Amino acid sequence: MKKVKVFITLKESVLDPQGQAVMQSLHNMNYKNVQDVRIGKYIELQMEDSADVAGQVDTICDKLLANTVIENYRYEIEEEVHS
Amino acid sequence: MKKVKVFITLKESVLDPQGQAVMQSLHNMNYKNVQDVRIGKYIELQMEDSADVAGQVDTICDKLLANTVIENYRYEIEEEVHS
Amino acid sequence: MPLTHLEPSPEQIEQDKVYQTMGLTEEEYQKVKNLLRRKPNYTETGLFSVMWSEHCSYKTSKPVLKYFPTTGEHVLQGPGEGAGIVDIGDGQAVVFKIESHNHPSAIEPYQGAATGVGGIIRDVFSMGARPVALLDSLRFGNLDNARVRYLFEEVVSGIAGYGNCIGIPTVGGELQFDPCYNGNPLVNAMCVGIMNHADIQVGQARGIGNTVMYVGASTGRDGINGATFASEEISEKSDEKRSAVQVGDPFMEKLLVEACLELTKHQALVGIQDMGAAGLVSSASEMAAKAGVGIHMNLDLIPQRETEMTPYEMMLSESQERMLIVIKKGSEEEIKAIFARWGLHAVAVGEVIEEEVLRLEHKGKIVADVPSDSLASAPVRHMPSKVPAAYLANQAAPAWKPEISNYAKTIKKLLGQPTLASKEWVTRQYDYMVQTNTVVAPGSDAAVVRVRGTKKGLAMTTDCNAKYLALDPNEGGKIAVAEAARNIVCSGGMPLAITDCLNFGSPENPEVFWEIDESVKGMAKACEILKTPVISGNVSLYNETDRGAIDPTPVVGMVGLVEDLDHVMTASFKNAGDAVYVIGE
Amino acid sequence: MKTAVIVFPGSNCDQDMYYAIKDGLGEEVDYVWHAETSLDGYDAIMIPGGFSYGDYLRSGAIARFAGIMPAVIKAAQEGKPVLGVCNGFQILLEAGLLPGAMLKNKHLKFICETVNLQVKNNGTQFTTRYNQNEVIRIPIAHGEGNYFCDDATLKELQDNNRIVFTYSGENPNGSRADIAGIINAAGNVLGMMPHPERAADALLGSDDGLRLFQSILNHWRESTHAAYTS
Ligand SMILES: Nc1ncnc2c1ncn2[C@@H]1O[C@H](COP(=O)(O)OP(=O)(O)O)[C@@H](O)[C@H]1O
Repeated sequence: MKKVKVFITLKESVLDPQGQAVMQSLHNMNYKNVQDVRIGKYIELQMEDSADVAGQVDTICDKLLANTVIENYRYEIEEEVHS
Repeated sequence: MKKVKVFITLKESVLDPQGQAVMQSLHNMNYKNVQDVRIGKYIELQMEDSADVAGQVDTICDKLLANTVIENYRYEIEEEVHS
Repeated sequence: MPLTHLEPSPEQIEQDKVYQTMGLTEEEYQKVKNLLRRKPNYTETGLFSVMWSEHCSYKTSKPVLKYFPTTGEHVLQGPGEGAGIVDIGDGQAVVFKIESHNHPSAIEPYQGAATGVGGIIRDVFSMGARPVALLDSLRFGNLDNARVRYLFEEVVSGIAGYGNCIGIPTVGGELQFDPCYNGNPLVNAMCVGIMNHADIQVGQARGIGNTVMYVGASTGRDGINGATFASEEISEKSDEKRSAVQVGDPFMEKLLVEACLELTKHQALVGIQDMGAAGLVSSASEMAAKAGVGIHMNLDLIPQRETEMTPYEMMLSESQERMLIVIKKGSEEEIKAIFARWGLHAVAVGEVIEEEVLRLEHKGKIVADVPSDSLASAPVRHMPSKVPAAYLANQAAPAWKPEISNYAKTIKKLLGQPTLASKEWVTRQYDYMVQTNTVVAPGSDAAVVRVRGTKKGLAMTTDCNAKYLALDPNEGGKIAVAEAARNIVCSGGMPLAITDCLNFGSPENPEVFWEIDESVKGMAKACEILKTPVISGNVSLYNETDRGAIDPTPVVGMVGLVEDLDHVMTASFKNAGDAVYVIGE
Repeated sequence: MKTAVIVFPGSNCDQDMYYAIKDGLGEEVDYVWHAETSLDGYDAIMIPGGFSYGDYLRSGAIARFAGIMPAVIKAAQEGKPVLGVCNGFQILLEAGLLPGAMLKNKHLKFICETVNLQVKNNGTQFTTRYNQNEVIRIPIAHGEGNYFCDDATLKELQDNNRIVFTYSGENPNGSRADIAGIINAAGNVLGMMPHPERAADALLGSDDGLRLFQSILNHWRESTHAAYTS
């Protein structure tokens, strides 16, 4: 079993209204040292092992999880440790 | 300058309809080996150095970024490398 | 440092015909040279290429738009401003316009549709009106195509996302599916506002010495075709990392609406205009040209979201939620205070000057200096027109008569068509009740919105059956207007005026141009007979897919006045046992 | 009765609430800007719907830090009626005046429609004009109305009769135990997703919501009258 962690972020130069609103709010709360906030998505997938997990994850991100017109993604694949 | 990466995930006891919907689509796309999908937030903060960045991030997460009734958070603090 | 030194010189622009890749034809470039009596530099070439594009200049559709009747006893403002205005009595007026966002929606459907809604709202409140309703007229390809389903879902979410957040009810619209729109959806949004006559604003930069201010969101590289000439050179940061798609911020726009409506009551306001397509260039040059004055603007003062932006990028950026205003000199601080209350910046960026030029200063240098009216007066193009062979063949064919053996079966089949089926899946995603004035909600012929504090209401609808226009654009054009009028009347309203969105294929195809010409003639005829002048509108050409041009789709948005809300009627059958009549032919 | 309608940047049902009280109820009402710090002099506090601060992080998350919120909390502690509708409910949850949290609707879409609500507790100061278990028609319009709380909280709400409204018939958003509105332990802070202010004028389809405002007014009259006579 693999645990895949996917990080989806807005491309540079794409406006991030969410991040702006949060930064404004942090400034109002007096965290003036916060210089920038960008908000993205964090997705965890549990996948059964298969021949080409990385290839699958690429396709899944391209086709479904990320909107590659405005977003970038990266991911990490970990061996799932059973507890 | 510090780069803080915050990961916000729904608690295990909370149903994640978005994750369920994504999993359903993946199954329809024939990725039957995907066993679970959880969708959270990934937030990047740029913060000027200060005495207690970790303490600040804790408070910011507790108060604003996460709703601890339904969400957990964790974060990583990195030294920002200037390009 | 901005990378202007990477831009080609005026000589290079001429030699290498750089203007062509920027969208100017040979003749247009010569005309620019004659106007300036010199070769334009890179920034200036950019200004002309965007202002003289079809999108901004209507250079091919202008001759056709002349057919439309645009005046009438109730018309207070016809085409030419952000939106048209019609009197509704008691010192009040209704303001409305429709606009397309087809091409952005084909690329990024959620943001494309959302920013389309945002843009049309700005057109309405820039006139001084409070937006009270939205309508959306949508067309997609066949739903059995996965990409089409994605476009459809995302466009609807985008409209809902923007309209719901800003708190303007989406009360009506249209939804049709046809293979001719595969890959080229039509997303037309209409906004209706209400105002007092006393508050009417225009987009004019009057008064030499007055201050030009920039209000709203800061400027980024949004909408600058992925990469401009200059930025292409620099982007060693992999190109993929960048995107120039415009993202809407409805929260920002909500603040902008409230602040601007407060502003319109302020005596210091002289003119106001939204930065729509071609943002700063179009707003600045149009405001100057309309008032017969010039504007001197210092680009270093423009609020910027990104670093190292060139004058070209700043002037052409399509960042959303921005307005340009002209105010009486000396009242800058009062105006700033209004915007500050809403958490927005208002920045003095220029001055109205006597000399009729748009003069741009950047880092201590003049980077553009062009006659203000030259940008707004693109050379009109008269396109050749040809009767399509398919039309002639159709006309020659014998009339087709449907043969129906089993009515129940046929009816069920018809109702199973997505174009005819219930639109509730869509309309329930729209907040159609916010503002608590929606008397007739989506699902009837026309929506009816109360004019608060009076017995009156406004009935509104959008209509166009492109199939009729594909068969006969002239008749189909008349039908579109007539259908809109019937919908208004059936709801208890008296048709007042229309706005229109002319969605067609490439006008460079003579057969398509013929369709445009005939459709508008038909619409104009119907408007004359029904006494519903055209008070605003928009043109979207080059809607083409691999199968060719879309069916001619000139969408009609009509507003009518309901004198007494007691006389509102809805489409549904009311009681079992009631008699059913058919009226008309 | 003098009512305050709190206006946050991004509130968009503030006017609807204002008119429901002014025209529907015929009582005095003011808008109070989020940056104000006092609600002294007001008898009832309304937190309207909309998208405060764009609802960009989580609904209500940013509004909770607005300058007016300490005054809202103070008013709640003083026992004044506080009503949060839709985004107002979300803000009350984020501020901890009511327990639980809001998730995205189970179908992930925004829903706007008029639904059937059952009045589960007509003993509160907000609901005396309804009959116990009466089904009323009130519009909903939200994308995050899927109420969540843990088992202990649910039991606490149930045991103390703090669930005031439930969806009757199909649950539109997946909320726990069909919850549409809950009240605090003291009985003066009500949060609900449906919009009573949108059902305060028969012209627009239903005036079932008006009785909620009438209940508040009634209770206020009785308690001030009691104060004078005792
Ligand atoms: N099809 C049309 N019918 C009538 N008027 C039109 C049409 N297309 C454009 N117009 C008018 O021409 C003017 C310029 O249009 P446009 O560039 O879309 O305005 P904006 O600058 O507000 O985006 C507007 O006043 C608009 O109402």
